[in-house]
Amino acid sequence: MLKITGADDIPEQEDVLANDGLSEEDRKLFSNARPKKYEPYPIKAIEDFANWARANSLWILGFGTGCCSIELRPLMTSRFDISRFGVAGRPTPRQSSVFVIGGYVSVKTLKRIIRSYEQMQGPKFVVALGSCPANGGMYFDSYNTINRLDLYIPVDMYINGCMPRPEALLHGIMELQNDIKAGSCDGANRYVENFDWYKANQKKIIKNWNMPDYNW
Amino acid sequence: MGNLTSALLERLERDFDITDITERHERLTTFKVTRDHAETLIRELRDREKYTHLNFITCIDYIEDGVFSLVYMLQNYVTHTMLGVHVDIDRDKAEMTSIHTLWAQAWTYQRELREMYGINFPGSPRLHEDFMLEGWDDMPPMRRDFDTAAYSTEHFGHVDRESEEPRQYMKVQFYPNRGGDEE
Amino acid sequence: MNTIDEILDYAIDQEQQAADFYTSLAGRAEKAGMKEVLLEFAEEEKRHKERLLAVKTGEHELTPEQEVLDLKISDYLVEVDESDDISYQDALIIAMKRERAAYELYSDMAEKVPESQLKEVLAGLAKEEAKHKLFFESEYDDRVLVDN
Amino acid sequence: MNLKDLLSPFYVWQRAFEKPYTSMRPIEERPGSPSYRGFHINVADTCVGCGCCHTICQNDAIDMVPVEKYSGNKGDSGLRPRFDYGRCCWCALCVDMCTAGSLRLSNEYIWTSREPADFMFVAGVEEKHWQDNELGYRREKSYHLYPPRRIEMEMLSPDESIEGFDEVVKGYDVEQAKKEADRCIECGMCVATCPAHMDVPDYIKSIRDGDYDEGLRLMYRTNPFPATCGRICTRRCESVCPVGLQGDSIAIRWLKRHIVDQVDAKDYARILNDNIEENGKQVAVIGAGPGGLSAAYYLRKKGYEVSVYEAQDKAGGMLRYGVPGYRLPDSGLDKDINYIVSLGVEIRNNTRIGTDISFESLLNDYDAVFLSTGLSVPSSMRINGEDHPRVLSGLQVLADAASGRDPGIGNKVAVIGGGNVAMDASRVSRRLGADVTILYRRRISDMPADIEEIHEAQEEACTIVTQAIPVEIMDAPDEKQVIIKWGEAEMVQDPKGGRPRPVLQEDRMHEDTYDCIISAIGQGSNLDYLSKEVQEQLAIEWGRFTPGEYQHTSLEKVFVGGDVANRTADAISAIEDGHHAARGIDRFLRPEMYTELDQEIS
Amino acid sequence: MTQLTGHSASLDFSQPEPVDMSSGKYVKLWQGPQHPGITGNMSLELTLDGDEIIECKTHVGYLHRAFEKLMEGRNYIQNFTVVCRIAVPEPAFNEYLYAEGLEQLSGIEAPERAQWIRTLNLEMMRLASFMMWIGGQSGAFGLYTVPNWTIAYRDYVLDLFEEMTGGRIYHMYMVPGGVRFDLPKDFDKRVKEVMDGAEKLLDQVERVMYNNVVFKARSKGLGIITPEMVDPYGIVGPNARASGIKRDLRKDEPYLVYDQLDFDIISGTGADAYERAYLRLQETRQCISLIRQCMDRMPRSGPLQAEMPNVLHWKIPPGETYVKAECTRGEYGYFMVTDGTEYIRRVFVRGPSYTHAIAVMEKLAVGTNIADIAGLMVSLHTYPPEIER
Repeated sequence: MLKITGADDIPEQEDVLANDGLSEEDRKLFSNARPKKYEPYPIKAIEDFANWARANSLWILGFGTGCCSIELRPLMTSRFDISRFGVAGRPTPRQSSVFVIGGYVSVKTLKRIIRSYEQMQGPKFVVALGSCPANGGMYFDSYNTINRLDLYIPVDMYINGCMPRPEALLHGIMELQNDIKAGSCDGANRYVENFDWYKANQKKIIKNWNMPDYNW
Repeated sequence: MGNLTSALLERLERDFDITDITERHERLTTFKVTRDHAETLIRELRDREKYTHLNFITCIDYIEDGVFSLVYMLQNYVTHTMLGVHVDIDRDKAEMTSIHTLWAQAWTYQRELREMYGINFPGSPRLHEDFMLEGWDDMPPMRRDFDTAAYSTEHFGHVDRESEEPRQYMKVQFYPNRGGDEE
Repeated sequence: MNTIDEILDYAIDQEQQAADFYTSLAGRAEKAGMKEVLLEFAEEEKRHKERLLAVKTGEHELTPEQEVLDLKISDYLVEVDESDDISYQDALIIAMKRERAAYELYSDMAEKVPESQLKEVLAGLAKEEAKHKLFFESEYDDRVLVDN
Repeated sequence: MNLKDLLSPFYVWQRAFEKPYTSMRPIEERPGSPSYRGFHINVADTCVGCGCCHTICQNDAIDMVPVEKYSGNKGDSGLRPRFDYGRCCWCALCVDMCTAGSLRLSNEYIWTSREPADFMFVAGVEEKHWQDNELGYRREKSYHLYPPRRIEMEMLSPDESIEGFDEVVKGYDVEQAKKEADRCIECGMCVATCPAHMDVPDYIKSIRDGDYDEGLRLMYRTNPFPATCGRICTRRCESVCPVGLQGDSIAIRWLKRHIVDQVDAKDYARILNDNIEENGKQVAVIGAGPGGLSAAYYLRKKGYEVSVYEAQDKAGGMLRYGVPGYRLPDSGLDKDINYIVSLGVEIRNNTRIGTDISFESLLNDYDAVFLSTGLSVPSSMRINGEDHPRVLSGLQVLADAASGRDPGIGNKVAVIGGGNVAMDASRVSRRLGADVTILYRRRISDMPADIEEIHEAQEEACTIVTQAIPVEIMDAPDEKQVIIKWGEAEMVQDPKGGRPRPVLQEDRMHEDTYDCIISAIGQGSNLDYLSKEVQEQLAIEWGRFTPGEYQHTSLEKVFVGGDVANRTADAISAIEDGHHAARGIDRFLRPEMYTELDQEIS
Repeated sequence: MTQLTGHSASLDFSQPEPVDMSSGKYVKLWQGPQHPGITGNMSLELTLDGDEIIECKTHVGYLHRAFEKLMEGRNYIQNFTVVCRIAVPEPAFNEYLYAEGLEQLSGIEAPERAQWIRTLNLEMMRLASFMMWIGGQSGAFGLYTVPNWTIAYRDYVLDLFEEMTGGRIYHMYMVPGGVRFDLPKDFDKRVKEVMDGAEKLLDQVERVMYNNVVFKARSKGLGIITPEMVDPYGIVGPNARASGIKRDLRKDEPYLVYDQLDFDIISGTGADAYERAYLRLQETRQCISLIRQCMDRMPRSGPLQAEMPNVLHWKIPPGETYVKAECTRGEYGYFMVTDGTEYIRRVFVRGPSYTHAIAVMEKLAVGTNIADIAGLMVSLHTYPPEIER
């Protein structure tokens, strides 16, 4: 997990978001409430049960952002058949709980990733594949791909390889399930807690920010 | 070079002042033509010489000569030969006649060239829309003087890692008293 | 010299004499650098003496059965004089020859003595001297016989 | 729409009876294929840290980091590759490039973590569970990213070479040199190993580019004896060249020589363009060997007035009188020396300090004095009969041959020793028509002589008798002959470690008769020209100076260098000593030029 | 000569007038880059009248990694590992073209056995790619059984690749000068097994998918590419062949060892999505036959790499070349310019999708139904990464 430095420097903000990328008219269309942190159930047994349920019904958002996502297809079809672990692919962010970032992320895609991620319902998790989201990978010196994904959205699990094979993906997803069951997957909460820091990073590189600050 | 092509090239040399004719391999010949003659020449090749397929349009940045060399690659499906038409345009005033009326996909290439090299093609459709980049505000990135690594470091920040050069590291290890490179 | 203590005393005395010899030679040495070398030799002899003193008090044991390598370098070298401008090579030759003489003395004595414990001590001393000889011979092998 | 089309989809049910595609436990069941490119394995003990993997990696995924365990070995940079799996693309170019052959890939491929910075490790140093994996990608033996074999050097055949003193090595032509230069991988381990830190990869690059002027400039930056070193250098650079680990090391020496051969002596002044600004200070150099002349050159470049005092009648020292002409012809040596002289360095031949002029007067007359008088006194074997008239010293034989005198060796010669002097003396004797037997105390692998020298001596039919220890020299019946008594030796492991030591076997003694015996077991220094007081003030250990930083001695104004001050006894170390002393003298005499620089460094 | 088309001046290439949205009759709908099918990350800006598309604009660039720029900063050998990533499903064509281009420019020739292995590799790649495409096409029309077969079976081909090249997706196998290492032991046996299975599977797929009444109904008449469109739009490969244009670079301008293999150009006349799909099925079968021929006719031994200079400072004399190969989607080309240094001056990658996915797509989409847009996109067989590079 990224050690977030400089998050304290950003002054405490109001509970209302500026939505400053939008036109006056569009502002009315989008909520300006800040995201809320997820609070676990006060009774541990219930929370554990919820986590168990979450871990066994991971729905992946069908947004292959880079080349690694080509290995999702063998994973989802009959050879590796990930359905038996409760994993399925969904076409829209609202139905999904796992966002698989398939490799490199170009700046243009990052904008869509942020929108999609924010639209996902909690509990939500991010799995990053390959070298590129970890430290730039093959395209570390490209002007159009970012180097570290966790500067922009929180990542819960990295699966290494270029590209990681379906078996590695399977392993990674099972690790993610273990983490979820243990209740230690707190990426979404990190995003909320350091919301301003993430936003500042995102806005630094996305040139035409014509979307709401939080896409809920 | 097939007889067919050499006869054609002779004619083009006469009519269009083409220069720098080079046979690259048995199916590919390239030559250079001036900007003014380019469109007519390409149209003639398409309509009269059966160079009906436009493989691509691209550009080479000869920054040291101050020119962009545009390349139009044309394919003849009868003789299975290709002609590479080079057109040098001024780098500072990068503008070229559009050929979007000759091939339906030509404007796509021209959009790319506008975005990647900053070459203007007056009249080409949707030329000023973003193509691959979004909200790009720096120098057109495919120009030779654009440093992609520096841009990446500046915007996407590398993780700090340190590496030693064996040459320097060993010197210090083996001859600690002899820094000795001061002259 | 019939008791072990007497023999050890003799040996200790010998080492002291050797140390004195090197020290006096160092006082006269003309060649630059040789003074330090000879003093170093004297130090080495003093260390030998310390060891023997430790043997006498029982803190250290002689090990006669131990095999010591004999490089046989000193055997065929010419005798050199202890001159004032002694060179490093010659100083080493003198040292080797002295240790060799001591080694031979003790091993000869050990042969002659019938009593077992005394014999053991003498043999042990001989080994000790052989080790000293090896020290100087190795030094000679490393520093003088470099063949460059 | 026909009925067949409507029904055909139901055919899928037939599949229900076929074997399913699904693998039941994919993670356990499916290892990578035997040549799969998985995670890296580096045999860190074999790796030499040349950094080739770092160079070839297009993703900048490999850093060279110091690993304490491996620091300070010869031919080992002490660095090891650290892999960043946030960058790696498993192309295995690093494996193909690896000079030591220590790097390969395993067929492991599963690694997940919550922390992206985890994906970084020094292979072979940090424990990883795939460390012992035997499968995975390895470079195919026939596949190379650089040509592993050296371009053959043309040489005189042994039969031709013993006919006279013609140079044995012919030198590369331009084509060959380019090809050889192309093999360099530019790791720079040679630079660090070379005592003079010559910019080897850079001047090799200048050969590739055909820019010999630049090559010459680069060489003169650190070494004013390129023609000489191009022939007789001891080549520590080549011994550490990692290309040699799985092939032949780059022929650095021959390439250096190639550059010099390509440049005409009269162009030197134009190319090197040494502008000298006189600074009015004077320095005396004692000894016109490589050390002395190197110091003279760099001092002169800094604007000093330099006088070199030489006892012999020509400059060059051991290079002229100790290295035979078939290795280093006078023309090569003169090319180097003439350029130094042309800058205005004054060489006073036939002037022996102590007899012709006193050391003290030099101290008074000059602002600084550089001593590099070398090792000129042959070591003595200290065995009986050594003063026999038929026992000659190797140095004397070589000097006689170099000056054109007849050393009078006869027809059957024994050479004692295993160093370069012994080899030179043997090969010179061969050229003078003698049969040569070399007696050496240890094994051929222990010989300090250059391995090529040993081979060439063998090719020229010099017999090498190893593990032979001379014990006595005796008169022969014929007074023009001499008998040597020697014993065979066994190599015994030193109980304290170190190299095995020869032990004489007294029951296996031999006596042989020769026309003469050439003793070449080493040399010592002669410092008699220094008065006792001076000697006492200089730090001298075992006949050699132990200079401080910048070759300074404890006596103000006096700097030392060369064989008399170092333990390596080769030309390149002497050259560097001279260069370094020049830096030291300049710092000593013009400290004001360095104050700023020192502050910057500190 | 009959299959040749002249350049039809009658076609109108001008862009349609922008739709006037103010009437409120039309809806703008964005499809992608988040995509449900195998269309890749590309978005379509659709203007709808009800469920009919009246205007389509493609937006690309989501996968732009600036390969051409990156390659200018890496030396020749380093680039060989970069190029395969330009198109994920078909890295082998990139590898081959890059290696071939360099060999042409530097005057190196790959040994014969290496040429055979390369051909084998390319055909296997084509097979794997078609396998995935078939799954995608049927998925786009709502048949989810076939992807479960073909994409899973493609994995067996990938297993072969893994064994042959050491990598599943990115092989990095065809180095400039040859191939990296030899075929593994008993490779031909395993190839035979997989090919036999593939043939059987294709028969099943043909019955289940191509004879499927739903598939037929949805694909017939969709996205008709008339022969007149082919040249002006730069349409190549199966898309052109389905319109009756008999063009195949493997036959027309044979490269590698294709002149020693027996095959015919497959073409059709239907010109619609169904014809294209059927043509690809036949080409998949052709692949299997070509792979078998390669395995049979390949020389059993011989060198695999030409003699190469030190790659760390490999300089190639100034020159330029355009090399092309018939990939699954048609002409795939590399335009390469060298200037005598250790770095390439310019590379331009001409992916067939460049025209198919933008100009052609924008034209064909107009008038179709919103439900068919995914099927249409897949039937053109586009790969956005090769547009954007």
